[in-house]
Amino acid sequence: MSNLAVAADRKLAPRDYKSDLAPIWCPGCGDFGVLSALFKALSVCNLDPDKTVIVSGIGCSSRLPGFVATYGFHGVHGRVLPVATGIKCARPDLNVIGVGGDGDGYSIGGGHLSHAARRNPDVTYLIMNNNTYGLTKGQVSPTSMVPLASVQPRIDPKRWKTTPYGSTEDSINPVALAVAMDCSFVARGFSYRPNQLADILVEAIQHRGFALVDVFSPCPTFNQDQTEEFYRHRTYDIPADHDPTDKLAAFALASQQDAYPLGVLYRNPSKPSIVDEQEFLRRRWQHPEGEDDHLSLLDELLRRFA
Amino acid sequence: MSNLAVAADRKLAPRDYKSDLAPIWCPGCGDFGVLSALFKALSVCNLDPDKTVIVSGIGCSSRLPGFVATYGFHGVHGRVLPVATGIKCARPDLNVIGVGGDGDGYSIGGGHLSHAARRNPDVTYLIMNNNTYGLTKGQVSPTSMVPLASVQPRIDPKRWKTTPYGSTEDSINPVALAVAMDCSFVARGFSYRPNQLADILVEAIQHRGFALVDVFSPCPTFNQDQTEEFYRHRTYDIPADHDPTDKLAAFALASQQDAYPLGVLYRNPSKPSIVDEQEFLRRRWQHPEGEDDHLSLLDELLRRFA
Amino acid sequence: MTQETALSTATDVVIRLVGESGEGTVTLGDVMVEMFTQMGLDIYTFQTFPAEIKGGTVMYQLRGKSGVTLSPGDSVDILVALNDEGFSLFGSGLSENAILLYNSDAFTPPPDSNRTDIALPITTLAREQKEAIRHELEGEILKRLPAPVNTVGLGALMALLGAPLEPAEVYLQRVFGRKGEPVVRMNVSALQTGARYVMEQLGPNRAVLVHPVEQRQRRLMVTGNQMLSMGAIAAGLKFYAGYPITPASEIMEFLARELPAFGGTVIQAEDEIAALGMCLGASYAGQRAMTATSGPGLSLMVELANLAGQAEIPVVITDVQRGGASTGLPTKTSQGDLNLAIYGMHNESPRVVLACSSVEDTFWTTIEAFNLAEEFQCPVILLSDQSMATRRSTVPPPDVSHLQLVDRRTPTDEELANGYKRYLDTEDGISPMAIPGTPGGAYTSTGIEHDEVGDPGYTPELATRMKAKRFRKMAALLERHANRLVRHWGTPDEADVGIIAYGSLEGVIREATERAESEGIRVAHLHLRLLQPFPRQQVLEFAARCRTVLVPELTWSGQLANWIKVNTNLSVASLRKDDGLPFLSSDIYRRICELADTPHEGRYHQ
Amino acid sequence: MTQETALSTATDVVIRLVGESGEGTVTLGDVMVEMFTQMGLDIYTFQTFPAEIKGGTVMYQLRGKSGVTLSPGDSVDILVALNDEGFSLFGSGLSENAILLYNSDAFTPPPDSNRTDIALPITTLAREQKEAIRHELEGEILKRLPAPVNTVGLGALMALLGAPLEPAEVYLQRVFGRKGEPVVRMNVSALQTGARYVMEQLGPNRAVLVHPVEQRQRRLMVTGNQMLSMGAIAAGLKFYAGYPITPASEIMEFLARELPAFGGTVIQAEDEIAALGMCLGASYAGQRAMTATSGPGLSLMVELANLAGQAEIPVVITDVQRGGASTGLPTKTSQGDLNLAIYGMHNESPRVVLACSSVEDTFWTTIEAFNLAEEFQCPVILLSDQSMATRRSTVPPPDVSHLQLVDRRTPTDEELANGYKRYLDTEDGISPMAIPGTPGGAYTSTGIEHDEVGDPGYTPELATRMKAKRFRKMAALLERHANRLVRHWGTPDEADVGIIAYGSLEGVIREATERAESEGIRVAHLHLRLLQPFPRQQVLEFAARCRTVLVPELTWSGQLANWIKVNTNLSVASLRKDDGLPFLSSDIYRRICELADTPHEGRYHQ
Ligand SMILES: Cc1ncc(C[n+]2csc(CCOP(=O)(O)OP(=O)(O)O)c2C)c(N)n1
Ligand SMILES: Cc1ncc(C[n+]2csc(CCOP(=O)(O)OP(=O)(O)O)c2C)c(N)n1
Ligand code: SF4
Ligand code: SF4
Ligand SMILES: [Mg+2]
Ligand SMILES: [Mg+2]
Repeated sequence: MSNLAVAADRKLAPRDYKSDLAPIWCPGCGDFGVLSALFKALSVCNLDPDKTVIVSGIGCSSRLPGFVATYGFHGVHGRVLPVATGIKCARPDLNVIGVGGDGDGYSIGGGHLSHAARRNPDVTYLIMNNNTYGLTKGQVSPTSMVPLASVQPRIDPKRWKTTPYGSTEDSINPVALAVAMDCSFVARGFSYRPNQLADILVEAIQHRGFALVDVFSPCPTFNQDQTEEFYRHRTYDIPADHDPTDKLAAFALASQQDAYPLGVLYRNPSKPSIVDEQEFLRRRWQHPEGEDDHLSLLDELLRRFA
Repeated sequence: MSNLAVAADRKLAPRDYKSDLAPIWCPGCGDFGVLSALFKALSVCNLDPDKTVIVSGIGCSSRLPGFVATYGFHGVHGRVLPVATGIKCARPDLNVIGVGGDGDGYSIGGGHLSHAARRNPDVTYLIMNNNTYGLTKGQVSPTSMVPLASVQPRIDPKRWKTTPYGSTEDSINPVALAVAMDCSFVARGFSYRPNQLADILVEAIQHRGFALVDVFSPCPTFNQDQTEEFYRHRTYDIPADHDPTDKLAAFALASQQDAYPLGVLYRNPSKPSIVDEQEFLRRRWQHPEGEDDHLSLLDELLRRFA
Repeated sequence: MTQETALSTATDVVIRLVGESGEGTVTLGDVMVEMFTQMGLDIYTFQTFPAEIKGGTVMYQLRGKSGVTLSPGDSVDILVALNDEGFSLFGSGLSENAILLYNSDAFTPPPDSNRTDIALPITTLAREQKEAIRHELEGEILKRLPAPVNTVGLGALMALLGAPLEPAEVYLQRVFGRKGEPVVRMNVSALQTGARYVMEQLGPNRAVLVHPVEQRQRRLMVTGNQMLSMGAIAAGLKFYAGYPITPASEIMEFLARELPAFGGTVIQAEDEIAALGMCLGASYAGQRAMTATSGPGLSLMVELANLAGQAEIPVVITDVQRGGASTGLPTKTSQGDLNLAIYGMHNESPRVVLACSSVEDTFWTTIEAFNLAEEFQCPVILLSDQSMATRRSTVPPPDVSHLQLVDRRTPTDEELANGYKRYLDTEDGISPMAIPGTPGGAYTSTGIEHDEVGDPGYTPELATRMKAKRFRKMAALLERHANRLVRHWGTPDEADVGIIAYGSLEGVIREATERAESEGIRVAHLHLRLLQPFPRQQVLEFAARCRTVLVPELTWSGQLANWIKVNTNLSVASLRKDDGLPFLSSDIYRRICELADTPHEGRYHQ
Repeated sequence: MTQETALSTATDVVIRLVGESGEGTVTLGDVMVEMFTQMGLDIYTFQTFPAEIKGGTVMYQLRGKSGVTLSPGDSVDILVALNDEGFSLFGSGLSENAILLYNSDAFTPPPDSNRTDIALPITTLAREQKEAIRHELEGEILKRLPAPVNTVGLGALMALLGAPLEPAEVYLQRVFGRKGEPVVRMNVSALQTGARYVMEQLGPNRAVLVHPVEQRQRRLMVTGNQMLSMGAIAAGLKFYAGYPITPASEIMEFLARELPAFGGTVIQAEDEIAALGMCLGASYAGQRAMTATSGPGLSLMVELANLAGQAEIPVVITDVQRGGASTGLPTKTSQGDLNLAIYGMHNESPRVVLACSSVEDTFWTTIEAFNLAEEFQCPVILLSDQSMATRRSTVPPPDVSHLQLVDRRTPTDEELANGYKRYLDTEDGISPMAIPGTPGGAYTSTGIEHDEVGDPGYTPELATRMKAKRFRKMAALLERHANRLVRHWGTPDEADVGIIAYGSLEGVIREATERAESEGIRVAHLHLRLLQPFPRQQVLEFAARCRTVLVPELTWSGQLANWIKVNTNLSVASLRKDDGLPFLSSDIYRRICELADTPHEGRYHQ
């Protein structure tokens, strides 16, 4: 993010960002790893908790803001990005981080993603992707991979409740999509690689523009398919020679489906941000006296209709 | 589309698809060209008007269904794809075509696009892209290109009404996005190339799966920037050697912004369709007696809870 | 339990289990339900869950009764507390000389003279049982084998109830059979240990609280969500699209498993807007379609539900109401969506609102919903609520032999021949709807104001005429069906207190009514299955024979009372709360008594 | 015009222009508005557009009056018909001896003895004027130069009105000056030609219909949408996000131009859900935020508006009501969104509903909306409608010198020091809201039920307590502000007929009231600016002095009448229609007379 609001006078440790509320996640939930990585990233950036807002939707993952000692906005399902954009455009001086689940961000909230990418506000958007709907107890999400059980139907009520015979829908690739949307920062992490994840989050937070970080964060309670093991065997670090500013290369890399690259996939440092441009318009038109002279400005405006 | 419903006994001419209702579009509206290209394509495919449904949203372009002598569904703003998907999944025997504007399809309705691509129903989706909101009299749409007027502000009330100083948002590239969504057929047309457009529409209609056809269809009344001239000078035909099944190549081609390629950009013939897979599930589980024995099936079901 | 039931052979016992969510409380409850059912008792359960996935306290109350059971019971006879928090949250509301069975490994409750407390070191006992067979199993299996905590609890409960252990043993055989003889043995011995442990503390003179009943007719053990799903299937549902949400998800999950066999399609949409959009497409195309959601989802469906009313497309929208505004109390119950169901649209298009009133009724009211949607070509909002939807209860199997299904009016050959008019202005307002594929039936369905053909039109005359046509359908509905869509309980004659209500309150109100009547108060009860269009005639006739009218509801502002006012001008006594929990029948009973005692300004004859 | 106005020097003339949309009808109307304003007359206009962009008929009615003008006028004195369709659609409703000026190049109207018809071959005359100067201009310019059709019409109208041509000539100089002398000359001569052509047909004894008025005070010529936008700016609006929709788009377009100068931000969102989401974010962050939409957009905002109520976030949601359910009658007017504004939420959270009642009032009511949102930390739905929003009318400039702005309650240092509670349970229910950036104020805003700190909680006690806290704010609002938010017209004493209404009907009702009172009927008029929470006390006191209460409204089912019933039990006479057009004051007047004549069951003293 541009000119971050940092704690001027003191150096904050990860634990300083912990709130009094204890996480309500199941034992073994991937979100614990994400939370501690976030604590670490916040402390590395030394963000001022009083000038930082964490916005979320609804879901297990979306309960995160309550566990962090910053300002928080726990809204409704799927509207993280409009709310975060509103906060950042209204108050460019605040650090704004959006968090939520794959259902919240890619299903009901999926329509807002390309527009956030267009606007490119200085907002970091962290998706805890467990390839399922956790809070509603295990249905498919757009990132679930549940092939049609053409032969032996699986009727295990605890598994993939709304698609007991497998899903009739393909899954989406959020990072490839984000690159195509020209989202100015696209990265992927894994909750069981907390240090790497913390580094990615630091980069995302420091990035000037909209940053999407999709994190594999397994749900042991409802997803027995995409487990910690699953991702341990199917993830690898992005090779050092990858040039994140090369869009086509980034798209090719992000499109990998057999194994998933971890790290920063794409970067567009030159993309303008709505926050700066709105700031520009306000300065461009603001009268020298500025707001203090609200009434005379108002009178001028009214006069134009006389 | 798979096994199209064609007029068995007779050969229909373009004019046979014309309804009694005269288009209400402004003189010179690009949508006239789209409509006649559609008439031509329907007649080439000889689709049975009684087995064809055209679904639209709200907008100037969305008034199209009324002008065609098929079944029509003129719904609400932005929901073309859910409605079309519902029709096609419920009645695979019908030909389903969705139509609408860039605002309808990429702004308020943009969230449904990636999910339609995932599901891949046999639906052709034709977007009349005039880079503006016509019916509401000329605001920016996600495909508008209205750079920030950093120097000389343009306050011409008739132009870009909600962005008089230019837009603080980048525009999206719908075809590049569609490729990234693995939409199984992606093409681009131009309403002033009616023959090419008709050919594209024929291919799209015959394609087995979800087909997105984005058509430049200028709005002379409210968009003085992306005019017929503008596109005449900035479009070219896709070179014959382009392989539409090569996703990366398709993405590179679709990403071109200096000049816009016309024709079929991408194709994924092997992508399964929700329509077939739901059909499979019904067959897989349907009892030999089939529906006729509704009551005994029902009784069996109830008995399971005794 | 009242004294005499304890002595007689009638059974009416209320058990409440509380414990950490995930601790097996629910499993134990389900087993008890099974035991009671085997004894031929009627079951009525009520559960509350925390809004989190794990942690938090679960409460599972079940009532076993010989004969019709209308509520989960006002006071608890046996409280089984597996942890301290559960005890402090749900420890109140016990009947006199109730029994508390508590996990003495976890905590010790403060003494209370009105209670018989029985300590059960349930974890210790269970671990001992497992120890006893550890040498017979090899490592892996042993590691994954849980100590038989629930089985110890089951034994203890059966003993407390004075019930025979045999059925439980049979049950254990069945469940653990495939895990091998030692595991079965462990559980049977755990069962007996639990039972013995309790009997020792109870001493000789133990009351027998349950008496098996001979059941002639097989009964179903189902939840409201299951009955709603099966009702929809019975009604010919062919297309379901939905988006998961508590407490409605179970409906989609049920249909995803069962609908394909009936030739139907189930799609999980990307959101509720898409879900309803898909349903409208499917219904336009001729199939019976439904979506189910809860408050937040219904809020998102407002725009498309209005299109269905304006373009006259049949569809059933189920709202399993939950507690609180916005995200609110997602796992609790409420009737707070009535306003949204009735008024949730910009400007006005016709719409039907129905409500299920019990697990049993849910089956039939769901069928009504589909029939009304088809007959009147409009959206039907079908209301259920969390308490009824997630509750398991025993119901007689619905007799589907004389199931009646109504089809939407389609155009005749004449109507198709001479310039088909989709929105023909008929006497009852119902127009012929051509299904795509019908030759000559091509038309464009639209939400813009339109003429009879369906072409857009905006003159004041046309707008008024077509709106009148659409709303005439609601008048026709009242004429044809209103009588069937209200239910009468209590006295058919003059009453001191008349109760008007809807939804899941039917059972508790009936119970309260019976109790009040048994004490000489004349109580009449009108239960509304149809809420919009409002059965004005039926309500006025009912009110005319009541000295006072009481309207109990689970809403904050008295939504039903206000809706009655709007339609009838009756001034009613409103009894309401909206705290996430259902009414106890004693809440209703108390209010009946108060009203019966207070003087009145006379009857409502106007 | 009534005889005496024609003779006296008072002016009250109603002109209606009809023609093909895009034909310049609107331009001509705007010019006439300018002419009338220059003459110091008060203007009241009313327009209807087709729902299509081009084609269809436009109707532009303008009334010029010396002194306050409350309605577009019941009967038309001068009808200018540029095409046949326009004449047949809008040819009725003329006053006796009205004048019809018709385009004789386009059609010939059927003769009518009650009308003076004047033919004007407007296109021919205009073409001749252009011919006259063709040799003076070279090709390109000439080709692009339109024939001065509107100017010919202008001349004809001025002549019909018996008005001097000079102001019109000055106007033409100004507008066409930069196009060069020949073009100016062409227009001036076109003006004179039109005038001459009419005078010849009228003959010598022409009535003078307009008399210039000396205006001391400068007046504004504005639409309701413009006044709403300026009211918002005056109220300190800093953030606007919206999505285009007829008839609300003008507000966003206005603010996009003007707000940056006031340090504000305007964003066009991808849909209405995002628009409101952005506003909630901005308001949470401490800025005054507003969005504006119409029915379909309000339907999509239902879920997030409820979050604002539950999480207690101030926001102003403007609904410029349009006609019809679903897409309905997008360019017509209605009051049909009242139900949705009041009841549009699942379960219940507090919310305020205000309504603008005239172009002039819109400015101040908008300021009230922002102040109430801030003071009570909740959403305020601000109702306007198409007729008022798109109408141009002359209003005295608002005196903003004593503009009062209210700020939301923020935490004190003490409150921040000792464990800050965002949702502190206070007496008036208003809790301290910390703005991000406030040290020690960190909290999480949430729509889940929560305790005072904001942590999720689900116990029945907590749910009841926090809901009560939120709703106490509405009681406080009534106590502090209700008196100011209703307006009294007509007699302050006992009345034969009392009228309760809201919104844009204020003017026509006042006109009807004055007329009835001038005829000896005692009429009182209570106009509601505040609709929710309902000003019960004020309404009951008003009703108590009225023999009958009449509730006129532009809704199908009588939404306001029903809302009054719910809150007061008053039974009222409902006068309603919802056909896309506003009431004429004569509609109201007629009903007043009927009610004044009918016997009554006495006054409402209860
Ligand atoms: C409008 C609306 N629809 C549905 C729901 C129910 N719901 C709550 S969370 C959730 C999805 C949870 O999945 P995800 O976003 O991936 O978060 P997770 O629990 O997996 O972390 C759903 C469907 C809701 N709260 N609101
Ligand atoms: C929910 C909702 N929001 C806004 C509108 C207003 N509206 C009608 S059409 C339209 C956009 C038109 O643009 P587009 O979809 O590109 O179609 P075009 O008119 O350009 O062909 C809008 C915003 C509406 N009808 N419904
Ligand atoms: S359900 Fe899954 S996602 Fe939710 S808390 Fe438990 S493990 Fe985590
Ligand atoms: S406004 Fe533009 S898009 Fe609409 S009909 Fe006219 S030209 Fe076509
Ligand atoms: Mg998830
Ligand atoms: Mg467009």
